[in-house]
Amino acid sequence: MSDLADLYQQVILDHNRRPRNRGRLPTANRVAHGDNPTCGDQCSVYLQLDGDRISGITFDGSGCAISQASASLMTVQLKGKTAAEAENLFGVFHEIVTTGKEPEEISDIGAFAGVHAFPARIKCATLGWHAALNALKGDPVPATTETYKD
Amino acid sequence: MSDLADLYQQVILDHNRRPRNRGRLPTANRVAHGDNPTCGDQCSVYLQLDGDRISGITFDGSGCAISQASASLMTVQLKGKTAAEAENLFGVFHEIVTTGKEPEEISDIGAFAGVHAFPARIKCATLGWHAALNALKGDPVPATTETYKD
Amino acid sequence: MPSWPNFRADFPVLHQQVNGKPLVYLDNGATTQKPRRVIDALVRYYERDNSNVHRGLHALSMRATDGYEGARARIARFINAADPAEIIFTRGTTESINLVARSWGHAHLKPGDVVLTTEMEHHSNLVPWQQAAKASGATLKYVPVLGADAEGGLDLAALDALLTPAVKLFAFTHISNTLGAINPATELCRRARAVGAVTVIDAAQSIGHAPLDVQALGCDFLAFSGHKMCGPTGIGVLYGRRALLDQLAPDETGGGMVVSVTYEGATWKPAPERFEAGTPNVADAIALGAACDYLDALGRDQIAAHDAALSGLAMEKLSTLPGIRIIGPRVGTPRSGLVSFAFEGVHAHDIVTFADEDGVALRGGHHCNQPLMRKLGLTSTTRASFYLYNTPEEIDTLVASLRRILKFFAG
Amino acid sequence: MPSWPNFRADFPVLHQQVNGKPLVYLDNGATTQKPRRVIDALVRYYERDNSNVHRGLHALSMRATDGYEGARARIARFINAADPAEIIFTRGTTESINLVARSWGHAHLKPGDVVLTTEMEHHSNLVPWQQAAKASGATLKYVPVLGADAEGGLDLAALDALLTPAVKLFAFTHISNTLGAINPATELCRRARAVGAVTVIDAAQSIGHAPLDVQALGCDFLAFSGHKMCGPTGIGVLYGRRALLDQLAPDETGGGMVVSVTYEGATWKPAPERFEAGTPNVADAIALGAACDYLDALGRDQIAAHDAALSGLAMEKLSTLPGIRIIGPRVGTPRSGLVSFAFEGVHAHDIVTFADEDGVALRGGHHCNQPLMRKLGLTSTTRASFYLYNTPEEIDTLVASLRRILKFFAG
Ligand SMILES: Cc1ncc(COP(=O)(O)O)c(C=O)c1O
Ligand SMILES: Cc1ncc(COP(=O)(O)O)c(C=O)c1O
Repeated sequence: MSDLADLYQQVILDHNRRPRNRGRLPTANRVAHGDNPTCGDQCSVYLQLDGDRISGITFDGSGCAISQASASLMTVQLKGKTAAEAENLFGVFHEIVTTGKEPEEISDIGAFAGVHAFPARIKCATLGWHAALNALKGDPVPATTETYKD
Repeated sequence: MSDLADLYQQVILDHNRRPRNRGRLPTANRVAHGDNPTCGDQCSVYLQLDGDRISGITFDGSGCAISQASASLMTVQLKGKTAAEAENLFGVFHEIVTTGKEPEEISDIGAFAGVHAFPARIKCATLGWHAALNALKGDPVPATTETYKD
Repeated sequence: MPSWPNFRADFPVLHQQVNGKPLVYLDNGATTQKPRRVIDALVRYYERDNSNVHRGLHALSMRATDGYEGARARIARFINAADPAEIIFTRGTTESINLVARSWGHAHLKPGDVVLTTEMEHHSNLVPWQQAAKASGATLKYVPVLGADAEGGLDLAALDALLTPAVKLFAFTHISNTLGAINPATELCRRARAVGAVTVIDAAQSIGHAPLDVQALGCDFLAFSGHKMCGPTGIGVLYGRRALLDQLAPDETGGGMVVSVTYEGATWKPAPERFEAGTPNVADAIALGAACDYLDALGRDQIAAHDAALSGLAMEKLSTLPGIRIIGPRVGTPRSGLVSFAFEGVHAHDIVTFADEDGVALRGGHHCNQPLMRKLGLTSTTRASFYLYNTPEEIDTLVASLRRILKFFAG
Repeated sequence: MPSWPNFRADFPVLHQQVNGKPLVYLDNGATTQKPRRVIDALVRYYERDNSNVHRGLHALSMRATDGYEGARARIARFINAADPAEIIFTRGTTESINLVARSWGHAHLKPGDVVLTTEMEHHSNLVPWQQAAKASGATLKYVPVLGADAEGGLDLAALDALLTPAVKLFAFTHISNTLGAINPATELCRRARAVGAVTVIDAAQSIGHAPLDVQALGCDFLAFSGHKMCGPTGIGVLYGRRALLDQLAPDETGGGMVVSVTYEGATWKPAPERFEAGTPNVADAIALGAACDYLDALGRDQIAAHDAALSGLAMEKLSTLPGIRIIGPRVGTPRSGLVSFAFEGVHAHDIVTFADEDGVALRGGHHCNQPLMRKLGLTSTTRASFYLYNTPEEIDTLVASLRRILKFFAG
């Protein structure tokens, strides 16, 4: 049960129960959808990009506690960041979930270190992040339901 | 080696070395071709059918000693027989090669009794017979090379 | 529970601990475990008889051929096919269905035709028909599933309107891998035949779980996988009625299925060889024959009774869990040996991860059944699926584990 | 003969008597025997890890997935593929080639195009191209084989004229299963690429017999079978360059290869999943990985040297038999570990039956090479094919057996 307690840390359970920034973002000018075909997890990320900076970000979708909490926490972390900072942070996050090593200066996303002991769940933890990075890279698209596959 | 000596009886070796009725039959009004796709053995049987009676029969093709000897011996046995008699004789032959039981009143084709101990070779022994029966059943066709696939 | 001997000793894999707990394997809908007898058949083949088949005249090759063709005959008996030539060895259900969808579909489907299937199909009995319809210009239609929890099964009343003479083929699953619903296959075949439609049964979930007789079912094609009936991975079967197979063009081509090849073209052997290009999966076919022997020694009707008793017990005990939503047939209606369920607010993947910590192997997800999930307003369920070696005690372990999970997430 | 340890103890099947004589297995061109290590990998999987892959989150499923994907990575290393995603598991060479012929052929071939192959192809690398040409209206052309006994190999001079820009694909065998000829695969790929043609190598006879590096070869696709490299039956590989695979439509469809499925349509995962519909042959893929380990522990360059030494020795000793006609490369030119021969007046099947009586397993027939046989004026040959566990003494047994047979038929 110790591995499990590591995986489902309080921060994660909390974000899973009360997800932040959930729902469509009416002012979004970027959107991307992520699928985890193995699990059926889905995540859409809506970005309002002002120049190079993420001035608004929300997510929507369904999935396990890990994927939902991760997406929720990610929106909190990415708000106000530049595209480059976002990519950088994903690098740190990816390192955390694959190695279990928590860099000292990182706080909340360190809660995902327990994921590394469950390799099959790494995809869950990174689903929202991948969607966000795709949205950052993608062409500006109006955030309507027609722009992504259900 | 005793099984092998049974398989390759003198009669068989003799028919293999000096096949009887080999070649095209110019007067043939029926022809059929038999293939053993497993081995690549091939046998064409040419029949001159006068009414219900086989007044002429030859064979052509290539294959192992068993298939060639069997076809050769068959031509000797079937000449002058009616279609019904031919089918009947095939029944006896089939019984011999599958069970190894030699009916007393049968002479030469009894030499194929040894085949039953080599189930993979039964198809070799019956190849010519199948071609002959097909020729008997088939529509009258001129015996040109165009009527059967090489 | 009817009395039932414990066969766990026959299955080496069951005797292990997972995360420090005895393994409780309840993922039989995905794949079943293998008895010693099946593993031994593989070992024996490789240690004694291994050789290529068909084209060989030496001792090992003849033994391998006898073993392979013997397995074909054994499987014909297992499903009461009229002729071993009606048994085509494939990799599994998916390949079997693709074979029919391509070979039969290519030859027979044209614009205006309808291919009928159902809303409860596994992707493997759905996407190939979408592809066949797309390639031919035919239309794909679905027999609806009834009820908010799909508890009503197939809408047989709708079938009358759907089964028009335009329907050229009706493909349906015998047992739903997500719902546990058992479809009235004999009736469906009869009604399809009445409009001249060819029938394809996906027997992935029924094979090895109950007696199965293709002649009594009256189907034209039937597909199944060895790995879901105590057999090895990599082997499965397409049964096809001889009369239909003989008209069908080959799907794959190559060695072993040709009569004559020239640089210009080739001619084909009859079924089954026509549909088995290349060196077949000899060892696994033989081991599948051994699986038939094993299951018949136990008795497939008894296995069916045991499966049903376990799922009945599971239904009863799971129903006591707060907030559970069980999909498929209601308590008291026939159900195969599996139960799919969901909880509001606790995702299937979290359940599977927690249950695994208790040694309980479950499956969570869409079960290759995305459209049905969507129709039911779900993205995933957790599924417990039973087989001959499962016990009532294991259901208690499952329920206890679920209680613990619910408590954790209720926080 | 170079010195070479005796590995026979690793192969349980070799230690038996056939017709009262020690088995001399010289049918390795058809299939190879399996070392204990490969058989053990199967047993271990079924006794410990068996589960369905990909869609599972419980312990067994994760182990099975790790094993299966680990085998993919192992095989990528075995042939030096740039990326494990370039390894698609199939049933064998035949299915691999059919996959390319259908998926690639359907997308790219049109009337006026040329598919080039050679006169020495196995039916499995010939008939699929005939079918692809027929389906698309493309023309199939053949690189000729030189010499009355095909001793000259491929006519490389003719290649210049044949390799026009109309050639969209060039499929050829690495090693001929009938001639023992080793084709200059790197050169063939280079020349094909120069006219923009895609290359497909049939590596059925080269895999596991010598080092093989797809990047050095410069091929686009490469196909092989596990059973010809100490692996189990029922598993094989299609290697495809990532850039090409990603453009290719799936061949079979169903569970495991889709991203999203609705009642209207479906979208596909990238390679390799896109090409692996349904439950894969997990156990045999893992055992194929074990076969890679086994062969690399021995050293594939040493195996190649041993094979070549045996076939050199066989050529030398067989040449002393009266009336023998050996086809393929002459003494002194490179030849793989197999020798095909014929005698006037004694048919290959009779030879195989007699040799079997002496415990010697040979293959007789057209070796799935009917058009080449016909071109050489033969209907069949007898083939002795060697592998790492064969010994020079076994060649003596073979030659003695052949002498006896010739004497018997000379009467
Ligand atoms: C050169 C060659 N190509 C293709 C094949 C076909 O391989 P498989 O039967 O394993 O599909 C073989 C073996 O039979 C072969 O020797
Ligand atoms: C109902 C049903 N159909 C088809 C399949 C596909 O079987 P396989 O993956 O063995 O090809 C399965 C199992 O996954 C199934 O449950």
